[in-house]
Parts: sequence; structure tokens; C-alpha cells
Amino acid sequence: MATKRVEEVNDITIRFSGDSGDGMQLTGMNFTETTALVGNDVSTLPDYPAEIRAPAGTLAGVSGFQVHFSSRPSHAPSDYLDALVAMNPAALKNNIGDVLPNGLVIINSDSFKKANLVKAEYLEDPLPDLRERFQVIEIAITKLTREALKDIDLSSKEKDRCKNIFALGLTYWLYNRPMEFTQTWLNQKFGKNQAVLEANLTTLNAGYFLGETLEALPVSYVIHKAKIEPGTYRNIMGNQATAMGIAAAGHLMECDVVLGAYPITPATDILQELAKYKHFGVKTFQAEDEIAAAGIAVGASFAGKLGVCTTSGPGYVLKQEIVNLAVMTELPLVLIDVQRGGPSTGLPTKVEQSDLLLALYGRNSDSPMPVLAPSSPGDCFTIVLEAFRLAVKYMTPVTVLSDGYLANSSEPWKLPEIESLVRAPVKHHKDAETFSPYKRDPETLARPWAPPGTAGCEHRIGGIEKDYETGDVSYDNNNHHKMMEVRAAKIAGMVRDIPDLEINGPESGKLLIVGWGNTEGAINEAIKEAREEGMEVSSIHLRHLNPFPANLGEILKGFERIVVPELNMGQLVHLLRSEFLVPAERYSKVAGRPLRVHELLKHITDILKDEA
Amino acid sequence: MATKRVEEVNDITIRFSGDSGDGMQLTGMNFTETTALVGNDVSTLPDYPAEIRAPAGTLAGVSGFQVHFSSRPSHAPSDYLDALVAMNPAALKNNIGDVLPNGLVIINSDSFKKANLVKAEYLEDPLPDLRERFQVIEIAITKLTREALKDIDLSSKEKDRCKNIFALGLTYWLYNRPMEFTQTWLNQKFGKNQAVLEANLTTLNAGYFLGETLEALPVSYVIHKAKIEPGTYRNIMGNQATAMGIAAAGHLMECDVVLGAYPITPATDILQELAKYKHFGVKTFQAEDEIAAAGIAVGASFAGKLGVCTTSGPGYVLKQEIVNLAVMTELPLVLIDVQRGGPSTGLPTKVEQSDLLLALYGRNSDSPMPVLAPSSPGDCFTIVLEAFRLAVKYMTPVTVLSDGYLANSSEPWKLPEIESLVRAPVKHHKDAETFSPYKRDPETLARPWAPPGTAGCEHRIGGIEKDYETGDVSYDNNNHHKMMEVRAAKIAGMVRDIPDLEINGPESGKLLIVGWGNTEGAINEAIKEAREEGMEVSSIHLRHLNPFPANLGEILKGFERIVVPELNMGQLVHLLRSEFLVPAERYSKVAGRPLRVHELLKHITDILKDEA
Amino acid sequence: MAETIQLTRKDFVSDQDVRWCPGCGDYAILSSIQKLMPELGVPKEDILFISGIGCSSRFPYYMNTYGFHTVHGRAPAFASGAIVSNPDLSVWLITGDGDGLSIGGNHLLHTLRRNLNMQILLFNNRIYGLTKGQYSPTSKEGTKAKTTPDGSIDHPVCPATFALGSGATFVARTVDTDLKHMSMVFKRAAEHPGAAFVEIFQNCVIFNDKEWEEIEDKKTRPDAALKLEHGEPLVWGSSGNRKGIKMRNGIVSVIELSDDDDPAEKGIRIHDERMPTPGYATILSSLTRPDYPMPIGVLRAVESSVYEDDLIGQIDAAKEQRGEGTLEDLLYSGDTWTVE
Amino acid sequence: MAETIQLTRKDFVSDQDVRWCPGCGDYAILSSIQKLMPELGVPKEDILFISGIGCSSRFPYYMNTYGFHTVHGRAPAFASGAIVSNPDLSVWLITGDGDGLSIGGNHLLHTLRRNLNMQILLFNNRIYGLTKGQYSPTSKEGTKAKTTPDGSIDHPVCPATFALGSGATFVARTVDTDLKHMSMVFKRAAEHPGAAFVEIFQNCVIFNDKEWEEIEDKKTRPDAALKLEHGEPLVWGSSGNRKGIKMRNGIVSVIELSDDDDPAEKGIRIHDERMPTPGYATILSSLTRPDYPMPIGVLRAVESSVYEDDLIGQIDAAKEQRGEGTLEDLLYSGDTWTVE
Ligand SMILES: Cc1ncc(C[n+]2csc(CCOP(=O)(O)OP(=O)(O)O)c2C)c(N)n1
Ligand SMILES: Cc1ncc(C[n+]2csc(CCOP(=O)(O)OP(=O)(O)O)c2C)c(N)n1
Ligand code: SF4
Ligand code: SF4
Ligand SMILES: [Mg+2]
Ligand SMILES: [Mg+2]
Repeated sequence: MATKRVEEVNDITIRFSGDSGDGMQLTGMNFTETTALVGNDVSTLPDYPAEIRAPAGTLAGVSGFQVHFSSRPSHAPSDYLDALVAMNPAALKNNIGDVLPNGLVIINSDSFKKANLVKAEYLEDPLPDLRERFQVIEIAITKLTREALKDIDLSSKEKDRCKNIFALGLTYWLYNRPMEFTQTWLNQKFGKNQAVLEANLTTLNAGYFLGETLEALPVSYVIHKAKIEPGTYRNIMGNQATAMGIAAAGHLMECDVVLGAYPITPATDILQELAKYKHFGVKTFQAEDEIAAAGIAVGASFAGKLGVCTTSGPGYVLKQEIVNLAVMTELPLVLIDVQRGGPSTGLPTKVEQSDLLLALYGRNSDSPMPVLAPSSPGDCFTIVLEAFRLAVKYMTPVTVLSDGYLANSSEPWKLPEIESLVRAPVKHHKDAETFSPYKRDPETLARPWAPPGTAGCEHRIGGIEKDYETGDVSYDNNNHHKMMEVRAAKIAGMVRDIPDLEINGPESGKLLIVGWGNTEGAINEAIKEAREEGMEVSSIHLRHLNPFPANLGEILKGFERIVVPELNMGQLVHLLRSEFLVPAERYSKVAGRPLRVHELLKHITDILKDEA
Repeated sequence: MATKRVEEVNDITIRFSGDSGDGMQLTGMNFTETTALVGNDVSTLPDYPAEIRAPAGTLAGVSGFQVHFSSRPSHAPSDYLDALVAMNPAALKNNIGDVLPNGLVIINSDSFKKANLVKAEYLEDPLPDLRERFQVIEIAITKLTREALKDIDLSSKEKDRCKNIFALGLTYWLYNRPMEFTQTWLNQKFGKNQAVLEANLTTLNAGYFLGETLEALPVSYVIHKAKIEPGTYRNIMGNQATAMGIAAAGHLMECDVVLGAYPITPATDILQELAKYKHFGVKTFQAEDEIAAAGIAVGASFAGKLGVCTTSGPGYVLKQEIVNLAVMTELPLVLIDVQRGGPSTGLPTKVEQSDLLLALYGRNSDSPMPVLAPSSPGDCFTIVLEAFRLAVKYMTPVTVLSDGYLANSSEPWKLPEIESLVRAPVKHHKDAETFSPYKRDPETLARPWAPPGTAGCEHRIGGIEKDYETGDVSYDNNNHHKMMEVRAAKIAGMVRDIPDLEINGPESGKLLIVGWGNTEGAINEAIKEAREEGMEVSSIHLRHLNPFPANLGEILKGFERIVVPELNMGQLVHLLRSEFLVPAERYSKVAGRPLRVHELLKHITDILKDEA
Repeated sequence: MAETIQLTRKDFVSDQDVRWCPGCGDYAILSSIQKLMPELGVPKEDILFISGIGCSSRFPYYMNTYGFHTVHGRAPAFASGAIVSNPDLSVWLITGDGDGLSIGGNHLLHTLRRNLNMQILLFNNRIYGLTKGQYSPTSKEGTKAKTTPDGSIDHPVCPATFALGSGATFVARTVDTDLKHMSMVFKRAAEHPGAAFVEIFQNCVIFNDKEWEEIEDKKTRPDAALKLEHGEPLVWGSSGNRKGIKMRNGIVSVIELSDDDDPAEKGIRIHDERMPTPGYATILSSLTRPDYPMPIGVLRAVESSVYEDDLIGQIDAAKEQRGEGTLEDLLYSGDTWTVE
Repeated sequence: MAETIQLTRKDFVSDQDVRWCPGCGDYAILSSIQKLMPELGVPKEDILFISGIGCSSRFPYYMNTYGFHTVHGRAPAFASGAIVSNPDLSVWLITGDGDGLSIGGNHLLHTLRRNLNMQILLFNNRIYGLTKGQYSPTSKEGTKAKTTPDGSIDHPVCPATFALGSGATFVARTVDTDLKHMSMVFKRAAEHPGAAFVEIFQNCVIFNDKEWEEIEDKKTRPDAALKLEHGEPLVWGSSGNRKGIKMRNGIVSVIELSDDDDPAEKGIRIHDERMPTPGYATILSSLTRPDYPMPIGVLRAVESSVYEDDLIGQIDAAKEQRGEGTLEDLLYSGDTWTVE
């Protein structure tokens, strides 16, 4: 056996895919953690389509996990695959379309039986054709796993559960990754069950060593460390970062957090994660529905705590009547909407930037509310802290628009230094002498927050219009107009608390790309490539959707064409046109997946060619 | 006693006002009906501020009813009063600000006791001052009423209830109105109780004859018949017209109407009215809340009937998750939102054009829905019929935005001739052979409607995204985008069913006023006056807010300045700017009352002077 | 706090004009609560009245305590949020038959079963007052109201039976005209740990006058209502018209008693608030006029764990076991690595 | 329609792949319903399955009838709209413990009390299946699920007790593993005029496996479950372990019986589905393991007027009295005048 060749590459995208029961998510996460620890930049894209476990082997049951890793900083899931691991024919069928020509396709040949081909709706064996177009590596993973475990006292069903670990071991060899992380992880997970632990460790090795021996795999790859800013890192998914942000807000603001939530995909993880954070003082309350969840959060805010809700589209709709009460009573509240494909139940597990206009306009009458959106998984943490700070400072509900892709994809995240986090302890109003419930701070226009328990500040508020001076119920005509204006002015005035936009590229020119939310990585990637091809294009990325940063209008005016890529039918573009009267153009992709770099690049190219 | 002078005038605005218990609404309605029967054009503005009966005599308890009548066609409540009837000090205080200098102020002097002045928060007797500025007619209405009824066997409490009829009689004399209508009405109402009937008839006469004798009233007025289009008329309020439209839709479309509704001000009347329409085949279902009401309506639509919901802002918000299901399953549904002051509970009894953006954007993800708005009480009938027709033809929910002013104000309405009403019988899909639930009509893009009970067309639908061809659940990426586009295209395509806008005034020029909904009368009035003052200004009025009429963009481009008066913070203006990139300007009045003609006129004048 | 003992009824009267119709039953309830407050010995600033929307739900504006007039039907959610945030508060939820049982039935169900510590006062006038007279879920079948000109066709829900079916630990009934009884029931409710549900028969003079006349009227009340008292027999009726209730195998029968019969001897059921399951109380709550008396007073009062106590218990336990979490723990937990 | 009699189970199987987890209790329920359908003799096109959201709520896709998969918790509203629109339909509502009792509890309450004619099947797996394992309102106290790592603190709601408290006219329970019993109960439900509420103990193999083991397992079932039958004594238990239930003044006691004791003689309660008020059935529904058997079968079945019948009755009566309304009547009623 000759020593194999090692090739250096900059960038690899691999997707693990198999049946829902095959453990593909765990496999992908292990590969991701290991890869991050090695020092590559990583970005992941999990894909678990079916909410219900479909019958094994069917197309509906396929679960996938994509890892894009690189020796350069890179924050987009890439569009195409260098390598695909397909544990069964259904996985192959669902994913083969994304593999680059001549890419690596590793299959578990044991599962390519007639019955499985039928379940995957293959009319004939697909392999002969695929062998022409890809490097198909056919491995009898099931058989090899069983063989490796023949001395271990487990049922064959149990042994077969290790198949994914075999595949993982093989890819570790293929991309020269160390096995320590996974070994430690297996130890933690199966420490109590020696036989299972041993089986997994053995299989991991078996997969790795097969790489060394298998002739069909003549090359392995090295991807060097990325040049990454110094610091301490961890791999983080958006929902995790959101949960951490919520817990951190309680600490930094020295005020308990009360989460009212009702399970809904893809937001449920946040509730689940926070339920484990009891020792951080977080109270979670699984409510009977989203309306109650919002009521609980607003009740908590009235009582002087940090009320927060996590939900997704259909639940966010249901909360709006109560959000409107929070607008009217000017109570702090943070709403996190992990957007998903719609309308209606839509595509619950898929990504969409669906709810921007809903956040702005989904309540009866004019009801202004600030809206923020994170641009990467780690940014969820930062944005959530910002949301709490603004909510309390301005006494207002604030919406954070996360989404199903940010929620579940991961990236290496540089941990903030504790000292760098802004401490902003909540200061309730305590002084009975100076108290009046709607007496506003002259600068922020915020009213005072005096929760029950504060002697001398007893007061009563509600959803009926209030007197500008006293806060009592008022049906007066002119008072109503005045209150409308002041509510609007308060939110508009928050612009002074929002940093100016930084422009990526020249400050004026032919083409500006305007993005928001999860598309930042893909847009940056497309722009980088466009520049490499000699095109001149700039971009800005909005994290504040209401109010807009102060310099947005100025920037827009500097460009001949403005293109707004969105995973919706054109929501931000609508706002930009209305507010700034600029001919911004929509670039909509509503296909339940992240923005594709090459498609956007092509669009940019077409435009700039047009202009040329 | 000399015969009194009779003066001819073109235009009178009178307001009856008193305590909630004083019967001012009935007084106003009698005056209105009588006036309409006489042949004047009439437009009314009721105002009952307090939902709960406040303590008698307080400012919060004042109820008012304004009648504007004219010998010329006129469809706006006017801003100022020629005459005010004030039954107590609180009524005087609340309303005196609207009386024209030297206007007529008729008061019940018996109620101007110290205690009542205090309740009305008058620190001193207001009359000395008012006598300087107005023609104050002080009548001891209580005493005179009791005197007139001294021979009738009723308690003095019962006698005092006739006070309003006394005032009515007086105004009949003042404006030379016949008493027959009211006499007949009293007969119908109190026919069963002779003593009460007699008391009322006697009081009516007493009031009338006091006019003849009272020296303080030297003049009575004649207002000639307006030149009104020939036809049969009735006085109608918007909510009544809406109820009639709903019942008529069932007849014209030969399909039962099922109304799911939950009481809410100011929409409740529609439900109450329709509950009396059982013999027209209308099924009303008072649901447990607005969500259930929407579910009931959509369930009815699925079952092949005409599902409809009536509600107001907070309830309309609650329905949106279910409306979204109707968008996704493409079922016909008519939603009537009688808008009211917001946000939150807001000003429930007051008018606002609050929910335009909510109707368009209040659902998760892109969820296109047509939106219509009536422009006068009678137009509610026409618009509702149109909404049903479009809902069924295009298989879509349709929203009608009425409002608290249209709902409760009235105008003489020319009854449509039965034959002129378009019959459009519903045709359910019956043919099993050609049935597929999402096979679209190539022109309208509507899918077929095959309700349960249709043999061979059994099918299953729901809120998850569906396959473009089969309508089955589909998680496919590209299919989702395609469905998004087709849902949008279907609604956008309805433009061919919408008449072009007619422009009031020149087709281009310096200034265009763009209105929608209840402001039509006031805008027309302001424009008429502006023209009389030699200004050149045009206007258009939108009844279709989504999609917009085809020629809207063209019209807008013809003007230098575009001003959009709205009873909100600028919702339509937002849409116009975004869609057409024209610098439309907001003109917002959010004061819980109709648009004021003189204020708008001043704005027009300022602009055109600016330009000059 | 010693000074709170000196509070008087007036301290609980807010500066807002009360805007119910003259003669409305709500006045008496308000006054009975304002009178009770000083007796409870809770400082004003620790008292919170929360309501939905309806005539009854205007209540908080009139109490000089903290107050939150929220949205229609959802008051239990706001109250739940407040009490888990600050378990020291004395939370009073005010609702109506429409607010609490039409749009808000689900929140009531879940708040009752969770047993959060609050008093829930449901003003049952069997009508929608604020929206001017539509029938409500408690309106009797056949009610002719504005939306049911031909008579209502729904079978009404019985608030107490519903509360029992929802697992309420405290269920009581009282009447707006009986100040002493109201006061007793409200006090019992305040003392109950967990959710205390009280239905108050309330008269709406304007839209449903005399709905409860028999029980409201002092004269007819003794023969129409059965005042429940724990440990006492189920006996009612004016002198000469005394009756008692027997239960056998779940079947209720009415027994005539002479004024000096010993009910126990006659096998009359002794009232027991503390039956572990809701069956017995449901038998009582389902009794209807005119065949049976209307039981008022405390139907059920059992002890059970209180939601917010358990929640705080879990938080304390977590802090004890895992140590109070710090920002460092939060961020630097899990697998990290350092780039230099 | 004569031909409908010839339908077979297969006619009710739709062309969609069933996507529940292998081993899920939902399969057996589906198959029992598909088998029952031809027996009911209702034409396929007149059958409508309506559901909310949840694993269980996918049910309509698998039935080759009309089907409507709506939104979470609101299926009762859609079903109500459909049945008032077309009372000839056979409407089956499919819901879960989360769908029906968490977000949807209020709609269930009102649909039950209105007594609209439909079968309501609540698949109770005491967990949220579709969202992957959070506790539900029926989860036992202390349940460790994904959102309750330290154990749940809510007191669960008992579906049958809740339904009884809501005024349900038909309340029953059955078990996913007992095909014969399910079939009997479903048939009874279909025959009941009005809303028939059926709780099905259903196993979620993935997130709450074995929750109902005692009752699902044929071996333990006889000693764990009491199969109710109208007119029969409340007796259960395998041979040698026979027991019966006595009720006295609302208090339940368990009596040991020898195999040949006559239960009636021993004073054992005879089951009566038709008790006019819900008290007795509530006593049964509140019995809990292990102290008592779990009663399954029909707890309550009483006749009462049906909402849509009454509604249509009022419409017919209005047409009779006022004459069928025409467009002329509609528009030209009230005071009109003519301008020439
Ligand atoms: C979402 C919403 N729907 C409807 C209403 C209208 N509304 C206000 S109060 C009420 C019913 C009140 O009835 P109840 O609770 O019995 O109170 P009461 O006035 O009889 O005391 C209704 C339907 C509302 N305010 N909000
Ligand atoms: C408005 C809304 N909120 C939340 C969800 C998410 N959701 C879907 S099903 C479900 C719970 C299902 O539980 P259950 O009814 O018990 O059904 P099972 O899956 O256990 O059969 C939840 C919370 C949703 N689809 N819509
Ligand atoms: S309407 Fe009825 S409930 Fe409301 S305040 Fe008046 S009397 Fe009381
Ligand atoms: S998750 Fe549970 S309830 Fe859902 S399909 Fe799987 S086993 Fe059945
Ligand atoms: Mg009420
Ligand atoms: Mg469940």
C-alpha cells in the first residue's frame, strides 16, 4: 500500500445525508466542532425537512447536514458540494443535484437494494450513470461496521446505529481531521454504557482506517487554519446565541428575565435551552398558546421584569393584539420571531425572511415598534442584548427577526469579553413625589417604569387612549392626535441610538446591494467574487429595520442602481422605495433555502454588463 | 303676535346634544328622516363617546347627533354648527366650540342649576359670556313639558322623558319641517302604551307651538328641496347598508351566507341586523371570539357557502392567522373591518382609517389579499357585493375597510333597481373527471371550488405549501417560489376587473388630492370651495386599495404635488410612494373625527399660494 | 408593615369617576372590595388589579392600587406573568361572563389548573354589557338579546362547573346584593393559596335586569339559595319551608324538613369543601332552579401546590445544585478554543 | 344511497404516504376508522375530516374523503362552520392533547356546549409530538420533557373531566391498542346526535413511550381499566382480582369481590350514561391510577338539542312567519321616498 497523496485546498463543502433515524445531525455537528477546533472557518446548513419521521428510506425522511469549511474567512453556506455522503438511495436522490461535476459521492452500498431504490422512487439503479459524472465511492458501510463490531456484545440493530460514526471516521481521514473531539464527546454521551461506547469508538477508527487502505480514495486533503481574529471561540447556532443573549440580558441589566413561550418550529429550541438556565435566574413559562405567552411577558414587564417572547410566524401573528397593548401602555418587551416559510403553516422547517412588514404593520392602527435583525448566528447574541437595552431605555416592545437558517446553522463565534459587555442596570422609578405614569423623559420620550410594590406610585394603565399629561383615559380628539405623534416620535428618535451604516466598497457608483438578516454572508461572498472578476459593486447590510440608520438615505442616493436580495417577495425594497423614493429593485428568492452566491453573482454580472 | 319672518337658506347644520339618557340619538334620527323625506340632501354624524353610561350630567355622559342638510347635493358632515340644542350644561360645554359665531344655541334652562354646572366642570355660569357671542335661546323645557302633560296620568319621571321630543318639535317649527313622520313613528313605537304615546304627541306639538309664540325666535327657515337624481330613496347608515349587501349577495349569488362574528364596537350592528334576516336565509353565528368567527366563516366556505366575518381592528388582528389559511387554501371569504381609533383598545367609538397596512401586511409571509373601501354609507352596499363577487371569482379572501363614521352616519341612498343588480350564481365544480384541487383557471388563476357532498371530488387541503400541479403537500424549494409568484399574480391580475379611476378636475396640474374611504364627501366639498375661490385642484378617490386601478400611476404622474388626506398617520401615502415612486405627501388627521373641510381647504390654499 | 393596618376604605378609592350605569350591580361589588382591602393587611402598593375588557373590567380604574386594564379575555395571562414575576403581590383578576368565558375561557382553564395564586372574580350578568346587550355564554337558552332576536340556541356554560372541570382548587359563588356574603367569600378567596375562582351573580340593570332576582332579593333568597358552609348539612329554606339534599349513588334528592328536624338524622348530606376530586362539587354546581336551590358560598377548597412556588423552588434548587450562574458560565461553557 | 353499502375499507385509504413514526399509535386509530367507515353507510363524499396541527392532525390526509388540515387549535371552529353550512355532512374532528386542550381548549368548550353534530377524537399521547417532545396540558406532574428538564409543575387537565365541565353530551374514552373497543366507541360517537367527545389513549413511541402501557397492554388492562357499559355494574379485574365501585354521598370506595359475588347485592353502582347532570360522570372521569381503575368506554351520553338543527329551525320558522325574503323586501323595507 503506497502512501497516499495529500492535497492542499482552501475550501470544502461536504454534506452528510441519510434517513432521519441515521443520526446525520449528530454526525454533522461532530464534524463541525472538530473542524472549528482545527481552526478553519466554518458555516453549516442543517436540513431536516420532515417534521414527522417518515417511513425509513423514503424521500420524505431524508435528513442532511452541510458543512462548509475554509482556510479563509467565509460566512456563507456554499451553493454546491465538493463531497456528499449518502447513507441510502433517498439521500442520494435528494442531494445529488447539488454536487459539483466530478465531485466526491460516498455511498453506503449496502443500502442500495431494490427495495430501497423503490422507496427512493428510483426506477432503475442510478449508480451506472452517476459513476460517469462523479467520483462515486461505494462502501459497504453496514457490513464493515458489523464486522468491526463482531466481538462486541450488542444486537445488530444497535451495531447498525454506529454506521454514521463509520462515515464520520472516513471523512476525518479524508480531510485530515483529528478524532479527539469526537472521542471525548462519545465518552461523555455513552460513558454509562460501556458496550455502546466501545462500539462507537471502534467504528470511528474503522472508518478512519478504511480511508488509509481504500484504493478508491487515493488522495486526502488538507485545509489550513483560517486567519481568524485572535480570541476565544465556540461554535454557535443562532437559537443558542439567542438563548444566551436573553440570559445575559438579565445579568447585564440586573433584572430577572421572564420568558412566555409556546413551542413552534423553528423557535422551540430557545425555550428549551432557557428552561435549562434556571440557575441563571431565568423564568420560563410554557403557555397554553402564543397569545397567553405574550400576555405573560407583558404582565411580567408591568411587574418590573424583563418580559420576552420567542416564536415564529403564525405565533407572531397571534401575539399582535397584545403587542399593541404594550405599544399603548409603553412597556418594555422583547419579541423574537424566528421566521419560517409561509404563508399560513407554509414550510415550517425552512428559511424565509417572511415577517418584516408584519412586524411593522401587523397591528390595528398606527403602532410603531423598533425592529432589529441579526445577520449571523453569533450576531443573535448581540442583537438580543441591543433589543433589551432599547426596550427598557425607550419603554417599548422591540422585535428581533431571526430566521430558520440563522437558528439552526452554526459558525465559530468569538466570545465577547465579559468586561466588554455593556452593563445597564434597570432603574425603576421609585420616587412617589415626581411620579406620573406618562410624564416623559424629555430626551428619549420614554415614560417612567414604576412596578407594583413601589409605594406611592400606584397607578392604572390600559389599552384605551390616554391623556398626554396624566395618562388617564382620554377620549379627547386633539389629545389622540398628539399621542399618535409622540408615539411615532419616540420610535423615530431612537435613530440617535443606532450606529451609522458602514459601506462595503466605494461610497457611490453603479450598483449597491442592500441586504438584511441572514443573507450577509452570501452577499459578501458574491461581492468578493464580483470584485475578483473586476466588477465594482458596493453593499450595505441593515441590522436596524426600524428606525433605519441615519445615513441610509444618503448612501442610497449615491448609486445608480440598488438591488435588494431578500428571501421574500420584496419587503425591505418596499420600505426603501417608500421612505427614500429611490428606484430600489427587488431580487426575491423564496425557495426555503439561503441565498445562493452564484445566482446573486450572476445577477450582479448581468446588471453591470447591462450598464456597460 | 306678529307673523314671524321666514328666511330661505341653502344649508343648515344642527346638533342635538344632551345626556346619554336623554334620547339624543332618537331625536337626531327623527330629524334626519323627516328632513330626508322633505327632499333635502342630508348627512349625519352621531357621536356617543362613552361606552358605559356615565353618571348623568357629566361631560363623559354627553351624547350628540349632528345633522347637516342642504338644498344642494352635499355629502360631508360639516365642521361647524348653525344651531346647537344643548339639554344640559355638560352638552353645552362639550359642543359650544363648534358653533359658528352668532349661531343659535338652544338650551334647557331648567338644567342650568348649580349642581349641574359643577358636574359639567363649569366654575361659573357660562351663559352671561355666551349671550355676547351667540343667540342663546333659553327655554325651560322641563317645566314646559311637565305643564303640557299635566293632565296625563304618568309619573313625572316618565313625563321628563319627553323633553327631547319637545326640543324636536321646536326645531321642526324652526326649520319648517312637517311632523307626520315623527307622529307615525311615535304611533308605531308607543302604540301599545296610550298614555306614553299621547304624552309624546302632545309634547311634540307643544314644542312646535312654542316656536310660533316665543319672541326670542323671530325667524324660521326654509331649506328647499335639493336637486336630487330621480329615484326611490331611503336614509341609510353604513352598517345597515353592509348588512343589506351581505344578505343581497346570498340572493344574487344563489348561495347561502354564513356569518361568523363576535360583538365589537362599531361593527356589532351588522351582526345584530343580520340576525334579524333569517327569512333571507342568512345564518348568523355568534362565536366565542374573533378567531373562531373566522374559522366558522372559512369552514363555511370550504363547505361551499359564502363565509363572511364582520369585526373591528382588535378583532381583525386576531383573525389574521386564519385569513392566512384562506389565502393558502384559496377559499372565498369576505372580511369586513369597521375600523376604529387605535392602537390597542384605543378610541373604540371613534373613527379612524386605521387598518389599511394591517389588511395588506398583517399576516406571516407574503400573503396577498384584495382590499376595498366604501366611500359613503350607501356605498357599503355596493362594495360588499363587489367583494363577494371577487372573492368567489378569484377564490380568495377579500377585505372591506369600512369605519366607525361610515358605520353610524347616514345619507339618503338611492335604492338600486333590482334588475340592475348583477346576478352571479355560484357555480361549484361538479365534474369528478376534470377535478384537481389546484388546477387553475388560465385567465383568473382561480382554483376550482368543489365542496364536500360532491361525489368524486374528495380532496384534502391545508395550510402547508402545496404542489403547483396536484395541490398535495409539497416541501419542494422551487415549487414554493412558483406558488408565491402565482398567488401574487392572481391578486395582481384582478386589476382587469377593476374600473379605471375617474378624475375630478383637470387631468394634470399643480395639485392632486388622493383620498380613500369615508373622506370622499369632505374632499369633494373642499375642492368645490377651492374652485369657487378660483383655485385649480383635482382629486381622485380610491375604492380599490389592492390591486390599485390600472390608471392610477398614470394619473399621479400628471401632477406636481400629490396630497393624501387620511385619518391615520399616512398609510395610503406610504403605498403610493413605494409603488409609483411619486413624492406623495401625507396629510394626517388622527383625531377620532371625520376630515374637516375647512382645514383641508386651508391646506390646499397654502399649497397653491406657495406655488404661486 | 405596621402602618398598613391603619388604611381605611377611602384609601382604596381612586380619583377616577365611576362610570357604570346607575343601579348596576358592579357598584356594590366595588364597595365590598374597597371595604375588605384594609382588613387584609396588605400594603396598597402590593395590590394589583388586572382585568380584560367589559363593564366589569373597568374595575381596576376605581381602585387606588396598581391596576392593569388589558385586552379582551386575556387577563389571566397578564396576571400569571405578574405573579410569577413577583409572588409577593396580591393579584386580583376581574372579569365578566363574556371576557372570562367567551373569548377568555382557555386562559381561565389553564390558570385554574396551574393554580397560580390569585383571586379571580367573574361578574356574571349573563350578558355583554359594554357592547350593549348581546347574549353571552352564560345566557339561558332562549335568551332574546340583540344578536338572538329569535332566542339563543346555545346551551349555556355553568361557570362553577367549568371551573371544577378545569381543576380549580377553590370555587365559590356569591351575590352582588349580599354584602356580608360577598365579603366572606372574597376573604376566603384571598386566604386561599392558589387560584381562587369566584362567580358573582351581578345585575345589569340596562340589558338584563332581574336576571338573578330570586337570589338577589332578600325576601326570596332563603328559598332560592342554599348557603354552603363546610361541615354543615345541605339545608335551606325559610321557616316552614325547610328542605335538605340527599345524595345517593350520585343521585340528588330534595327532602322536606320540618323546622326542628335534625338534618343529619334525616340523612342530609354534610357539606364538604375538601373532597379530593371535583365530582361532588360538580353535583352541587349543576343544581338548577326551580327544581333545586342555587348553592352559593364555597363549593370547593382544596390545597394543592402553587405554580409560582414550584417555579421559584426549581430556580432555587438549580442555583443550589449548579451554583448561581454567572456571565462567564453562560458564555464560556461548552467547547471553546483559542486563536492567538 | 344503495351503492355506498358496497364500500370497503380500501375506499377510504387516500393516495398519500402515511408519515407517522413506525410504531406510532396513530396507525391503529387510522386503520380502525378506515374499517369503520363502510359500516356507517355514509357516502364518501359526505364525510369530512377536519383537524388542527400536530402529528395526529395529519390524519385527514390519509382518509380518502374530504379533508381540511387547518391551523393549530382551531379545528372546532372550522368544523362548526362546515356543519352549520351543510348539516348532511358527517364531520369528524381530529385533534391532539396539545391542539385540542392547550391552544384550542376554548373552542372545544364552546363546541361541546353548543352541541354541534360532530365526532371529536382527541389523540392523547400526553406530549407534543410534532414539535418533538415538549410537555402538554395532559402530561403528568413532574414530566421531564424538553421544556421541563426539572419536571413539569402544572397540574394536568383531565380531558374527560374538562369535557364534562363544558357541558358535553357525549363523553367517552378508548385505547389505541384495543381495536374492538375503539370501533365500538367510534360507532357510538357517530350515532350520537350532537358533539361526541372521545379521548383516545395513544402511544407516542418517540417522545413519550409507554405512557399508557398498563392500559394498552392486553395483560395488564383487565386490572387497570374499567370497561363501562350502560346498565352494568362498575366492576373490573381479572379472575381472582375482581373489584367493584360503590358511591355514597359522592364518596367512592373500592370493594373487593369474589369471582361469583353478585355486584348488585354488594351495593356496587350500576353504570348510567344518562344521568342528567355531569356530577356522576365527573366522579368517574376523575378516578386515577393506581388507587382506582381507569374507566374507559362511554362515560356520558345524554340527548340534548343540536345547534344546527335549532338554527335551521329558526330559519325555517322565520321564512314561514315572515315569508321567504326577496331582494325587494330587503331593499325596499323601511321608510322610502321617491324623487321624480
Ligand atoms: C378582541 C375584542 N373583541 C371584542 C371586543 C368587544 N367587547 C368588549 S367587552 C365585550 C363583552 C363584555 O362582556 P362581559 O365580559 O360579560 O362584561 P360586562 O360588560 O357584561 O361586564 C366585548 C365583546 C373587544 N374589546 N376586543
Ligand atoms: C399557532 C401555532 N403555534 C404553534 C405551532 C406548533 N405546533 C404544531 S403541533 C403542536 C403541538 C402538537 O401537539 P398535539 O396536539 O398533542 O399533537 P401530537 O403531535 O402529539 O399528535 C405545536 C405546538 C403551530 N403549528 N401553530
Ligand atoms: S351596561 Fe349593565 S353591566 Fe354595564 S354598567 Fe350598565 S348596568 Fe352595569
Ligand atoms: S412523534 Fe410520536 S405521535 Fe408523532 S408520529 Fe412519531 S410516534 Fe406518533
Ligand atoms: Mg357580562
Ligand atoms: Mg399530543
